[in-house]
Amino acid sequence: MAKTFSRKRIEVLVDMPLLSRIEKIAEVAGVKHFTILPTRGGGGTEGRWFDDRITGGAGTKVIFSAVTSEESADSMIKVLEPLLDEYGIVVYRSDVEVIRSGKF
Amino acid sequence: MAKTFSRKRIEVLVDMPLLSRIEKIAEVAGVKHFTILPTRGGGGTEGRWFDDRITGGAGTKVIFSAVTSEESADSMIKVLEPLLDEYGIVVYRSDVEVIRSGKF
Amino acid sequence: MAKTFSRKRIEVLVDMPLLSRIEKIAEVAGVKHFTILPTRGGGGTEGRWFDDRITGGAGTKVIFSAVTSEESADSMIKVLEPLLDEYGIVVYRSDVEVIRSGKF
Amino acid sequence: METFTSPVILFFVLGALAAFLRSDLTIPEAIAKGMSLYLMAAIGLKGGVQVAEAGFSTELIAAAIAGLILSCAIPVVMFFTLTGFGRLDATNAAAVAAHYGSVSVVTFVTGTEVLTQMAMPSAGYMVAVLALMETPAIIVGLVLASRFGIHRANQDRTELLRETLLNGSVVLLTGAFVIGLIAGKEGFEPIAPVFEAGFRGILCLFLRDMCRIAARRLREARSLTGRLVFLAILFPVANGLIGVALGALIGLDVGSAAALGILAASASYIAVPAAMRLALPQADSGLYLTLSLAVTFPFNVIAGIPIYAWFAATIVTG
Amino acid sequence: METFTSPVILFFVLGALAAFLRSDLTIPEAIAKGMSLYLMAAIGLKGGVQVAEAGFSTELIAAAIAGLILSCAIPVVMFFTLTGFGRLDATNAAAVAAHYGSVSVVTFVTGTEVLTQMAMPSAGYMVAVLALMETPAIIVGLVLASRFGIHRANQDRTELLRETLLNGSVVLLTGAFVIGLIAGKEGFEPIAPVFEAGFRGILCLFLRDMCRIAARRLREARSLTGRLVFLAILFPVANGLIGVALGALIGLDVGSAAALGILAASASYIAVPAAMRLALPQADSGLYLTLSLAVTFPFNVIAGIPIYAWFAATIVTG
Amino acid sequence: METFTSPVILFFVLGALAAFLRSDLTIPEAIAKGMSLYLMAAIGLKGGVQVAEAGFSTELIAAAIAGLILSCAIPVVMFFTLTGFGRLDATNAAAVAAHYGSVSVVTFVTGTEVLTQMAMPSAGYMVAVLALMETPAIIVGLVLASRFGIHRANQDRTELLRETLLNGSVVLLTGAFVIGLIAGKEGFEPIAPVFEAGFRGILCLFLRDMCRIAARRLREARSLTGRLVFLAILFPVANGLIGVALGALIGLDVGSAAALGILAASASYIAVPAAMRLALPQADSGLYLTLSLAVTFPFNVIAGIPIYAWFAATIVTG
Ligand SMILES: Nc1ncnc2c1ncn2[C@@H]1O[C@H](COP(=O)(O)O)[C@@H](O)[C@H]1O
Ligand SMILES: Nc1ncnc2c1ncn2[C@@H]1O[C@H](COP(=O)(O)O)[C@@H](O)[C@H]1O
Ligand SMILES: Nc1ncnc2c1ncn2[C@@H]1O[C@H](COP(=O)(O)O)[C@@H](O)[C@H]1O
Ligand code: NA
Ligand code: NA
Ligand code: NA
Repeated sequence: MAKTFSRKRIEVLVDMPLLSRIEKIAEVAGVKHFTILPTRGGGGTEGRWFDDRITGGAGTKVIFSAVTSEESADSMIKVLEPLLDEYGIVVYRSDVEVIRSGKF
Repeated sequence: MAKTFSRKRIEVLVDMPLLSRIEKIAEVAGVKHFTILPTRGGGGTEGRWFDDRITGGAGTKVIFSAVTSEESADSMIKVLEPLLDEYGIVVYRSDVEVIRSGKF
Repeated sequence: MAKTFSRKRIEVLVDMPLLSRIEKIAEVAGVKHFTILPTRGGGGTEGRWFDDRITGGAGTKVIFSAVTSEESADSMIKVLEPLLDEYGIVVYRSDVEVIRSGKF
Repeated sequence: METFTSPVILFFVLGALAAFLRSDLTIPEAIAKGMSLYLMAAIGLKGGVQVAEAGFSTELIAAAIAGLILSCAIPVVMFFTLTGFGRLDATNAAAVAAHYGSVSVVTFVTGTEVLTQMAMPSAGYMVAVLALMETPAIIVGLVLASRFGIHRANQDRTELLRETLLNGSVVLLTGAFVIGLIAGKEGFEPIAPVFEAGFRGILCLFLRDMCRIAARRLREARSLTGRLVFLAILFPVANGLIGVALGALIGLDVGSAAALGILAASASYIAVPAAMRLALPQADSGLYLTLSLAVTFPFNVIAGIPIYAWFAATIVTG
Repeated sequence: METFTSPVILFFVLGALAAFLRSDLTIPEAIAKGMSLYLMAAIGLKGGVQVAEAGFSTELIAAAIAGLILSCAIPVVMFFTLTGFGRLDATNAAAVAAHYGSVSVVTFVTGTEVLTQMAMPSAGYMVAVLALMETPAIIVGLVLASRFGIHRANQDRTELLRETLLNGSVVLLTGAFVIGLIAGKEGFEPIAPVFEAGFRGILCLFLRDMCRIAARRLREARSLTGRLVFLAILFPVANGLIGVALGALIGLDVGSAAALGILAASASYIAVPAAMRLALPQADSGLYLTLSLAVTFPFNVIAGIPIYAWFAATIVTG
Repeated sequence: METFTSPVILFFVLGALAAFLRSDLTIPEAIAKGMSLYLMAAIGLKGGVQVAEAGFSTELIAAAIAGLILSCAIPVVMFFTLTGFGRLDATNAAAVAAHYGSVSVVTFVTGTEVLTQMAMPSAGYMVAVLALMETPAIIVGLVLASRFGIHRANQDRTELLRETLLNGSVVLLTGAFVIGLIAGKEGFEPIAPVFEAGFRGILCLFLRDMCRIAARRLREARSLTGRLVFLAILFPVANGLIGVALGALIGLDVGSAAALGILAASASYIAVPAAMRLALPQADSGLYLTLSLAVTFPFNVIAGIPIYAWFAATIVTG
C-alpha cells in the first residue's frame, strides 16, 4: 500500500458575490490552497435554482474546496458556523489521504 | 475539535436527459437538498466522451450530489440499484461531517 | 442498510495540457473509468488563478476523478508520486462505497 | 399597437411561452452574459457618439440631476411602503427598495427601441443618465438597512464601495460612452457593423431568454406574497409616470422624457443583486430577484413602456 | 462542382481534417449551442417572412402532409430492416429508426444554401415542414419499441409527451416562423442584419465544428458494425430519392422537392436523442448518435445534398 | 496620434482600467475563446482571398523565408540572454525564448488594423507568414532545453510533435487561408458579412478582455524580477526593429515590412504555452505566461506597433 497522510477536505457551497469573504476567512484560518468548482443548479428549501448568468453571478453558486490539516479545517469551521444562515452557505468536510504531508 | 455530525454524501453521474428522473427518485427517498455539478468528459467501457453540446445535452453528463442522512442515502440507493444498467448511471457515496444536524 | 462495497476515489487536479498524460498513467495503473470535472479558479503558492481561456487551456486546470479499487489507486499513486512537482499536480484520495463490486 | 408586432416584443412573448410550457431550449449562460456585455458596450458607444455629434447641452445636465434625484428618492418611499403595507422586515425592504431606485439596462434598451419605432427617439445623453442611476440607490438602500434594520459594524466598507462604484456594468457602460465621445462618428464607423447592425437581433434573442428565466423564477418562487406582487407592479407605474412628468418639467424632448420615465420605472437585476448579496447577505435574494426580474421586468416590457411613452406624448408639448 | 468550392462546404472539410488529425481547437460548447439557437431562429424567421410575402398556398399544405407521411413511414420501414438485416434488437432498432424519421436542422440549412447557390431555392414554407417533421417519428419509434421491444408500463407518459412536443428546438423554430409571419418584411428589416448577414458565416463555423465532433465520435465508436454503417448510408439515399419523388408528384417546385428529399434523408441529432435517452434509456445512445451524427450527417452534406438536388432537377419539369 | 483615438485601442485601455480598478465584468471564457477562433478564421480567410486576388509572388516567398529565419534565430539569442543577464535556469529560459520566437495572432491583427488606418496596409500573404512562424520556435526551444537543461529521455516525441504541428490555431489559420485561396473573392462574398463587418468590433471587445486578464495576471504574478520585465520589453523592440529591417532588405512594401516587425516582436500566448506545459512541465508556466501576456502583449499594442510602423515608414523607400 502506498504511504499516505490523512487530511481533511472542506467544501463550502457559496453564492458567487460572497466567495471573496470565504476566501478571506480561509486565509485567516490557515487554508492557503484551494480550488473553486462550478455548479449548474440545485434544489433546497428555497426551491430549484439554475446557474443563470443573466443576473451576473448574483444567482450563481460555486464550491470552495480545500484539502487541509484538521486544525485549519477546524478553525475555518468555527468561523463559518455563526455565518451559516446569514450567508446561506452549505459546509461539510470529509477525510482524504494525500501523498505528501508537507504541501497541505 | 469542532463538533460535527456525520452524514452521507451521495453522488450520481447521470445523462442530462435523465436528471429529472433522479431528482424525482431523490425526493421520494427524502433527499430534499441537492446540487448539480457539471462534467467535461470521461472514459469507460463505452469509450472516451466529451461534453459536446451539439446534441443539446443528450450526450452530456452531470453529477447529482447531495449530503443527506444515512437512511435517505440508503433508500435512494435501493431505488437506484435496479436502474443502474438501464440508466447507465454511476452511483457512489462517502462519509462527510456537517456542522449542524438539523439541515441535512 | 443497503449492501455496498468499499472502493477508493482518486482525484488529480492537473493543468489541461497534461491531462492526456494522467489518462495514460491511469490506464497503465488499471483505472479504466474516469470522469473529468471543470474548475473555475483557485489559489496556492503560485498565487490566485482563474479559468481564463484566452490562453487556450494552457492556464486551465481540470480534475481527473475516478472511483476504483484500492490496488489501482495505489499503483496510480506510485506512478504519480515522482511527478508531483514536475507536473504541478495535486492528488488525493478518499473512501467511497459503491453498490456493485463488478464495475469498479 | 405596432409595438406588439415588433419582433423584439414578439421574441419576448415567445420566451414567456416557452418558459410556461417548460420548454427547455436555453441560451447557454456564457452566451447570455456575452450578449449582455454586447448590449452595454453598444448602447454606451451609440450614446457617446450621439453626444459627440450634438454637443453637451443644458438638457444633459438637467436630465442627469433629475435621474440622480429619482434614484435617491424612489428607494426611500418604497422602503416605508414595503415595511408598512408590504409587511417586509427592514433589511429585506431596504434590499428590494435599492433595486427599484437603480435601473435595468435591458428595459432601457427595449424602451429606446420602442420609442424609435414610435418616431420619438430619446437623446443620446440618456445613456449617461442610465449609467449615473445605476449605483446611488445601492448606497441609499444600505443606509436604510443600517438605520432601521440589522447594523453590521464589522462590514468591510472599502471593499463594498469598490464593488459598488466599480461594478463591471457601470465601468463598461461609462467606458463605452466615453469611447464613443472621443472617437465620434468617424471613429465609430469601422466598428459600427458589430455594434449597430447586430443590435436589435441580439436584443430579440436576449429578451426571449430573459423572459424564460423570469418565468422559471416565478414558477419556483416561494416567499412571494400577493401584496408584494401588487407593489412590484404599482411602483413601476408610479415611478414611471413621475419620471416622465419630471422630464417634461425640466424641458426634455418627448423621447427623453419617456426614457427618464422608463429608467425610473425599471428595477436592477445585475448590479444591485450582486451588491446586496455582499452587503446584506441576510436579505432574501430569491425575493428581490423575483420581484425585479420576474414581475417588474416583464411588466415594464409588455405594458409599462407603452404607458410611459403615451404619457410623455400627452404631456410634452412639442 | 461549385458546391465543393463553396466556403460553407470547405469549412466542413476543414473540420473533418482537423478532427482526423486530432487537432484540438474546439468551439466551446456554449458557442456551439448559441450558434445552433441562432440558426434555428434565423431560418424560422426567414421562412415566416417568405410565407408572409407569398401567402398560404395549396403547395404548403401538400408539402406538410407529404412531410408527415414520410416521417411516419420511414421509421417503420427502417425498424424492420434494422432488426432483420441490421441484426439490432427491437429497442435499439426503434431508437435508431426514430432518428431517421425525424430531421436535422443543420442538414436542411446547408441544403437550402446549396440549393440557393444552384439557383433552385426552396420555398419559405419548407421551414414549416421541417418543424412538422421533427417529432412524429419519436412517437412512431416509441410505439414500435413498446410493441416489439421492452414494454415499460410505469413510464411517465405525460412528462415524455411534453418533452417531445415542447422540445426546445421545435418551439424556437415554430415561434420564430410565426414571428416572421406576423412581422412580415417590414418588421423583419430592423433585425435582419443579425439574422441574415451572419447566416452563412455562422454556418461555416458551425459545420467545421459539427464535423470535428462527428469524426471524434466515429474514432471512439465501439458498437458500430459494417452492416449498420452501410444502412446509415443506404437509408438517406433511399429516403432522399423517395422524398424528392413525392415532392415532384405533389407538384412542388424543383427547389422545394429537393428540400423535401433532404428532410427525408436527414437524421435528427438533437431532439430525438434527448427524447430516446429519456423514453428508452436502455437503448445504446452511443449507437444512435454515431449513426446519425457521424455517418449520415457528413454523408448528406458531402454527397447526399448534391444527389437529391440533381435528382430533383432531373424529374421536376419546370 | 490617430491610433490613440481609435476605438480598438480605446477599448484596450478601458480593459486595462477595469482590471486595475479590479472591476469584475469579465467576458465568459467560452465567448473569449469563440472570439479568438473567429479572429483566426477571419484573418485566415481575408489573407487567402487577398492572395487569390494578387497571385503568388516572389515577395511572398521572401517573406516566408525571412519569417522562418526570425522564428528560429530569436529564441537562440533570447535563450542565452535569459540564462545570462536574466538569471533564469536553462529550462525556464528555453520555455520563455520559445514564446518570443513564435507569434501572437491578436497582436498581428491589431497591428494590421493600425497599419490600415495609417494607410500602409500589409499584404495578404503576411497571414501565411504568421501561420508559418507559429511553431518552429517551439522546436528550437525544446532543442535548447534538452541540450542545456533537463533532458528527458522518456518523452513521448510523436505525441508532442503532433500536438505542436497540428496545434488547433495553426490548423484553423492555415485552413481558413487555403479556403480563402480556393474560394476567392466571389466565394467569399456571401460569408463576408460575418467575417469582415464584425471584425473590428469583435477585436475591440477582445482587446478589452485580454487586457483585463493581462493586468490581473500581473497583479498576481510572483516569480517576476525587474530584469525579466526589462527583457520582456527590450526584446520586442529589438526583434521588431530587426524584423522591419529584414523586411525592408528583402524588398517588402512598407506595410508588410512593418507587419514582419510586428510578428517578430510579438510573443505567443496560446500555442506555445500549451506545448511548453506538455513538453517542459517543470518550467514555470506562471512566468512565461506573465511575460508574454501581461508585459510584452500590452507593450506591443500600446507602444510597439506605432514604433515598428514608424520605423518601416522611415526606412522603406516607396
Ligand atoms: N445537503 C445538501 N446537499 C447538497 N446541496 C445542498 C444541500 N443543502 C443545500 N444545498 C444546496 O444549497 C442550496 C440552498 O439550500 P437551501 O438554503 O436549503 O435552499 C440548495 O439549492 C442546494 O443547491
Ligand atoms: N469508476 C468510475 N469513476 C469515475 N467515473 C466513472 C466510473 N465509471 C464510469 N464513470 C463515468 O461514467 C461513464 C460511463 O461509464 P461506462 O458505462 O463504464 O462507459 C464513463 O465514461 C465515465 O465518465
Ligand atoms: N490543498 C489544496 N486544496 C485544494 N486545492 C489545492 C490545494 N493545493 C493546491 N491546490 C490547487 O492547485 C493550484 C496550484 O497549487 P500550488 O502549486 O500550491 O500553487 C492552486 O492554485 C489550487 O487551485
Ligand atoms: Na428605477
Ligand atoms: Na429524415
Ligand atoms: Na515573435
